[in-house]
Amino acid sequence: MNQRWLLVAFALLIGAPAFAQDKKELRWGTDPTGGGPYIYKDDPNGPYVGFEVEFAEYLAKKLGRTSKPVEAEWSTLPELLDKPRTGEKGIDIVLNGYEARDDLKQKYASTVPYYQYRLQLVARKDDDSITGWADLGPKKSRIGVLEASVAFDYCNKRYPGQVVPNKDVATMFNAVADKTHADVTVQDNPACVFYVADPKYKDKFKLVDDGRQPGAYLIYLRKDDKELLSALDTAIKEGLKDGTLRKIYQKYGIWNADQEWLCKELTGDFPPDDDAQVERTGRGGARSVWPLIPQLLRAAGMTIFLAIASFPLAMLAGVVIATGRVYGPVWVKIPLAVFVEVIRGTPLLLQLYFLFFILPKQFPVLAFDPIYIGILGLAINYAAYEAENYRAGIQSIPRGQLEAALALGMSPFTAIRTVIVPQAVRVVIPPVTNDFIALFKDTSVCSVILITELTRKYNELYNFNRDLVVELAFITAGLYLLMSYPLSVVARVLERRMGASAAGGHR
Amino acid sequence: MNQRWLLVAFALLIGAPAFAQDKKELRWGTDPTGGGPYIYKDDPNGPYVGFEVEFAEYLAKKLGRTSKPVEAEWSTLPELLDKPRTGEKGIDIVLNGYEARDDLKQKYASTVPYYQYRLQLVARKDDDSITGWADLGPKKSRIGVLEASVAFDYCNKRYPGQVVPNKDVATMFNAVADKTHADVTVQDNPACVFYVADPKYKDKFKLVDDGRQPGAYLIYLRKDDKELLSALDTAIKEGLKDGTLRKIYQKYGIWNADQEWLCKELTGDFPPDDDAQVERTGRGGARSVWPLIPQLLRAAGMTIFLAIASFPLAMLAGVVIATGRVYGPVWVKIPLAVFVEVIRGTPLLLQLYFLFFILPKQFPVLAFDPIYIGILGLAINYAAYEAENYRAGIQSIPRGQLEAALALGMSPFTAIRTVIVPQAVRVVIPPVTNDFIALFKDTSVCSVILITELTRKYNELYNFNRDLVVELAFITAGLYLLMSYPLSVVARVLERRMGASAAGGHR
Amino acid sequence: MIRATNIVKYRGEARVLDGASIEVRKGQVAAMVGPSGGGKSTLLRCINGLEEFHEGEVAVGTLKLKGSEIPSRHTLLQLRHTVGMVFQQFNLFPHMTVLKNVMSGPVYALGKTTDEAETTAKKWLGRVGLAEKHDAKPGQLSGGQQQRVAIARALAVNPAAILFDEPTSALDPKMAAEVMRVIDDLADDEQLQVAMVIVSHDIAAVKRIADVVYLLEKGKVVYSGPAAEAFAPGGPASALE
Amino acid sequence: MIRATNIVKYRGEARVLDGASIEVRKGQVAAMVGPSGGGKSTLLRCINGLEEFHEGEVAVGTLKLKGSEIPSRHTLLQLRHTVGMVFQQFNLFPHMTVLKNVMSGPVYALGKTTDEAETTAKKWLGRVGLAEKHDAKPGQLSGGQQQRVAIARALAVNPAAILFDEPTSALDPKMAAEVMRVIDDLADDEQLQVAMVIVSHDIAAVKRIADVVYLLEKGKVVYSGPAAEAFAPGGPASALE
Ligand SMILES: Nc1ncnc2c1ncn2[C@@H]1O[C@H](COP(=O)(O)OP(=O)(O)OP(=O)(O)O)[C@@H](O)[C@H]1O
Ligand SMILES: Nc1ncnc2c1ncn2[C@@H]1O[C@H](COP(=O)(O)OP(=O)(O)OP(=O)(O)O)[C@@H](O)[C@H]1O
Ligand SMILES: [Mg+2]
Ligand SMILES: [Mg+2]
Repeated sequence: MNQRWLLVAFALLIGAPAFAQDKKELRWGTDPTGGGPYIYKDDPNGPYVGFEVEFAEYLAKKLGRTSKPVEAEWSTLPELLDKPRTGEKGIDIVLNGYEARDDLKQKYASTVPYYQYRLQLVARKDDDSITGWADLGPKKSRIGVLEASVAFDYCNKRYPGQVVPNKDVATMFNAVADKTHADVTVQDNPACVFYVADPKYKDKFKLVDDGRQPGAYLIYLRKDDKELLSALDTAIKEGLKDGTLRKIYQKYGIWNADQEWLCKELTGDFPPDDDAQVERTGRGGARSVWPLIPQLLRAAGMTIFLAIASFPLAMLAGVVIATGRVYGPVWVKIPLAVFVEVIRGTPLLLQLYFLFFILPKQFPVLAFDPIYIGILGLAINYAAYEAENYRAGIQSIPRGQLEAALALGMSPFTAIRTVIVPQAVRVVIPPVTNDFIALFKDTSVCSVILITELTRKYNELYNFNRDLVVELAFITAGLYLLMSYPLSVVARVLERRMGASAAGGHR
Repeated sequence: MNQRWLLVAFALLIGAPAFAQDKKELRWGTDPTGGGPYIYKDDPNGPYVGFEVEFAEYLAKKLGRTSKPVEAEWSTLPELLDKPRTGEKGIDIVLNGYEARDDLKQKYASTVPYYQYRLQLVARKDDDSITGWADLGPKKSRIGVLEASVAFDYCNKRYPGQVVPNKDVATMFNAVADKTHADVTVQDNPACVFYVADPKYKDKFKLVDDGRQPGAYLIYLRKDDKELLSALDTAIKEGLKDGTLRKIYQKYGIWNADQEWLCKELTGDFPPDDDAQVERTGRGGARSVWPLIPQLLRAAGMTIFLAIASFPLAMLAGVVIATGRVYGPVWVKIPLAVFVEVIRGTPLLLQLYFLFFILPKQFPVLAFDPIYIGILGLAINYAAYEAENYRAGIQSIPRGQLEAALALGMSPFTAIRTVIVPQAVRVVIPPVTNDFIALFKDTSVCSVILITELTRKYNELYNFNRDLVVELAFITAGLYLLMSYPLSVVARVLERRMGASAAGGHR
Repeated sequence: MIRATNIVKYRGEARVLDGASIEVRKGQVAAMVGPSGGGKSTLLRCINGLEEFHEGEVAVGTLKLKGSEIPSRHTLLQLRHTVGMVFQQFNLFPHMTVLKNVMSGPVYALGKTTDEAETTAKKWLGRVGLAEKHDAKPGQLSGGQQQRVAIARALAVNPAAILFDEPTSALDPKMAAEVMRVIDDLADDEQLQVAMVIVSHDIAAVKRIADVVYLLEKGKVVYSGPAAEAFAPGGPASALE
Repeated sequence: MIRATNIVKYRGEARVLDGASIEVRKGQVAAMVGPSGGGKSTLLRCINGLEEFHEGEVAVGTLKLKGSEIPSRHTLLQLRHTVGMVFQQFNLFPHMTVLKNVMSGPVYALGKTTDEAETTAKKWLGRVGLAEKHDAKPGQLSGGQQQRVAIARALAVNPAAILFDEPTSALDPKMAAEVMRVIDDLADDEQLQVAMVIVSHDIAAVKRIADVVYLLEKGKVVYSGPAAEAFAPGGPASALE
């Protein structure tokens, strides 16, 4: 087979975006996976929104630049400042809910605070046992917090043994909502406001008690960017003073008294009153699963490819093994029986692992690409199962059939090929179809050898779209169904054409 | 069924250890999953060994106490100092390769350094392209480092884009050895010495170039433990001066010139020469998979339970569905066909997810324990497959059989039950056996609903015993084989007794 | 007892039964003869409802099957309790022993106890000369032995009427005569007065026991009348001999 | 041509063949008669190697099968190229049309082209009166039609000897006579001189065409001799009539 051809085909399936960079950009480092209301998407294919997005746009305008978010892993954002500003991941500032930290302040310059946050306690609305921070300890509530966050430190010190750390804000809120592994969660207040207002959680949560442990979100930048620093400081102060930031924060429901004190501290005065009604925003119902579907479809393509490439091999090998087991001499029967028992008796997962990771160490010549190992491994595994199906089929054919063929002078091989196997195939269409359909789902085991197919993609998307998990699950299930249903239809047609319905039509 | 009875049975399978605590202990916080040579086990059921273990024992002796390691997640160790010394996880000191850090020093007291480490570059022995740090950048080598480590910071700054972070030291060395996702790794020199000397990696690695970025390992303790601090400082200095630490460090191959300078710095003088031969230790061949087997066996018990509990249900439902599909009126046939197509067409994973996570939200009365959901979900899923198998069997029975039964005056139901189904069962023994055997492996999907069976246990052990992966894989595969082989034997006996071998014995 | 009137049946395009009629009264033996492929088996199958037909009517006692009408399950069950059948291909149950085969009707259709059924089954197996084959499976029997099991199985449910499709084809003349005698006895029994339709190519036997002969050719009854007349030299069925 | 000598065969405990011997020469027609279960089918199956036997010898031309010896594949293949067989249960291939059934021997056993095979097959189907059933599947045929297909299939490979196991049991007397005539022609054909063994209960036909009659009872040949003598009044086989 032409390996190159295959690779080209798959490269086309996956594609690769190209990058470009503008000179007059305010490049701000951010990690959108952190989620709302900082930076997120209402429409997965649309632009980012969030209060930090609008704040960055405001800053860029003040600076006479355009706003350009640069995405990176949250914990690595400050280190991007150590790298030159040019280049794909080059940034001017770090702007993503970073609090004042001594270690960072030593290495980087930082602006005045642009937001004053507090740790907020959130509980289920119907949970009457939690009415304040004071209830957490005596009730031994399980407290969901972000790993390595200020909230983690705070709660771990105060409520040792009660902290349930997690990597993901959405998961924590889900856990509280579903009463699974946390009773309450403690988060920075903007996140709390955002999730509590989410229509998905309508009437699910309540904000409990006052916020604790006030802290400031700052912008970090290079120590030698003195000019930029003072421009940013000025912009923040002006924005607070003239109500621009108030409008932005109000839009996301996070303006509060802390911000007024922040303004007073920075500018010597409280901001002017503003009674204008501001349209609040949230993630709303616009967040939808549809835009994720192309990714699922691409992954489904790999699933189909793996199944379609491997199952015919398995069927072929299965027929050969089955006839060998039924008609062969002992020295053929025994190894084939061992093959079938060992292969169907051990997990596909370990077989693939063996073929991909272990075997090539001994025999480097067997170090094929994952896709070939995947097809081969699936084919070998299913061959053992198909062999048993065909054996059942062969043994259901009355003895007289083979006798008649032999009596006509056919060689045993010809007799089996022309008389027995065609009848056996007819009988075993349903179990073979079963296995073909099961194979579509078993291709997911190939993720252990680095192949991304539908189930792995689902898991990936599920991780980043926890609130869409039901939709994702149904769509994924639907895609599998779409793959297998045509098989069922073809199988029924074959069955009917081959007249297998010996039992049909009685009354 | 008696739920309580089941739960008791499983509690017995799992068991729970009890804790006790001594007054005269030196309780030192450590995370053994970090591995050798700091703290590890040669024998999984034996005591911990490692240079920090022996160092702690030395300290305890000096203090007139006994050494007591207290295990916790590495990153949370300092926080244990914020909690009282008493209690299950109470500690006196943190001793586990913690370097000097400003944030920690602010909160905690710290001893003088007990070990001076450097970042060490390790490459494959046969990789002639890497002869020093200078080769990394131009060669664009992929550099494996521990996440959030000093090495990560160092390499990320110097070789941006080349860093491959990982959670696990062993994995990084494996990756380099197998040329998979890293070409070199940078680690603290003790870990490098340990892995390079590991017999498993004989002649695999080389230490490249000098160490970089020297740093100190310190002990952290409570700020008010002044007495303990000075006792520890004294013990470290004395240990360095009198050669005790030299012996310990030499035993693990990590004594070097840095330690001599450390001694001079702390005590004003280099340590005395010591020419005595010291037996070096390593993890050696003693590390074995056998002690892990009881855990695998317990998990295999769950696998067997799930399979044995669910498959008979699936078979029963399968027969009912199959006869309904073949002989039923249209209003029975169609819903059964839809059931079969939907259930076998969608992944078991999502079905279990649906039954366990989604359905109970709408119908809280359906919020069963995972074990029941697991059995039910498996039974439903396999019922669809078995229905198709039986349909194949039923349709392979000649039309005349049903006619004869009907002509005798049997009702259709009786005719199917006494004449058709018994013959159909005989035909489909091999595919049904196939499915039963496949089910043993499919029970692993139940890990999504929090059930620990064999595959999940394998994954767990594999994570913590990366160097035993081949043995673990073979043993796990063997256990599955041990479960399924008896089934095959029983199936063959049944086949023979029912005389299914219509095609056997020709010549 | 049994009356089939103007039965028409198509198989695809072919008009396999073309208005065939036949009637048997209690205690009567009707023989159906005719060339291979003439529709004899098909007509028997129509009579006990194993085959649908397009026109005409089958009446068994008060039960009726009508052309192109789907009969109720109840009617079919009643019909088959009344009318027994011996198939041309025997259709023995291969997973049961000979004894169980013969017992299956009494037990599963009539609801008799196993003991009763066993007694009946053994009686009939004895009468067809298979007393020593009780525990054999059908696959272990010779062709003629299988045929006799099929006959015993049909008789064991005591039907009021029986349809025999070539019941002695695999039997040697002596055994065939014996089986025919058993059949004849059932018809002549004052109490039972079983009605019989026998498809057979054994003209000698037909002559001996048939009260009336139907000659079926290409789906049509081309002659019906007493056996003596049918096989008389130059008679309508004499060509068959 | 065919000689079976002192064949002994057990089925479990039962001595199904008890030293049976039989011989047929080229162009000869041997008839095997006897009561149901006597071992006739079993003996035929032993002769063409479908069944192992425990003692005795089967010789077909120069080919030999010995009791309790496993013959080579080659011997069996040769044997079956020489000896054709018509089974009591027909054993037609249900997944092939009638025409394909008859063609299967010529194509798969003799390696003939499809065209040649089709010509042969059509010829034989014509001779047994099934010209218009070429495209039917065996399941769509009447019993007698199936039997005739089985006969045509066996004849289509032109074997030097043929074993018929009740070849006319499902046929009406007229059709049976016609088929018997076809068989007789093959034996009498000067060129072909086919050797035949026919198991049959049709005593009239046997009398007509058999050169020699074997009477098989309980696995033993209790009489062999000319047909005229066998069925003479008071003769050894007269009781069968
Ligand atoms: N399932 C079927 N599909 C199509 N045609 C069929 C089917 N069964 C029978 N036939 C045709 O119907 C006709 C009558 O068949 P039937 O079996 O009734 O004949 P018969 O009189 O019993 O003949 P025989 O004496 O050979 O058994 C035949 O021509 C046969 O080919
Ligand atoms: N597979 C088998 N297992 C055990 N016994 C068998 C088997 N096949 C046949 N027999 C027995 O062997 C004996 C001879 O059977 P065979 O079929 O040769 O008889 P036959 O002479 O052909 O009778 P028929 O005229 O009834 O066909 C019978 O008693 C039969 O029960
Ligand atoms: Mg018929
Ligand atoms: Mg026979």
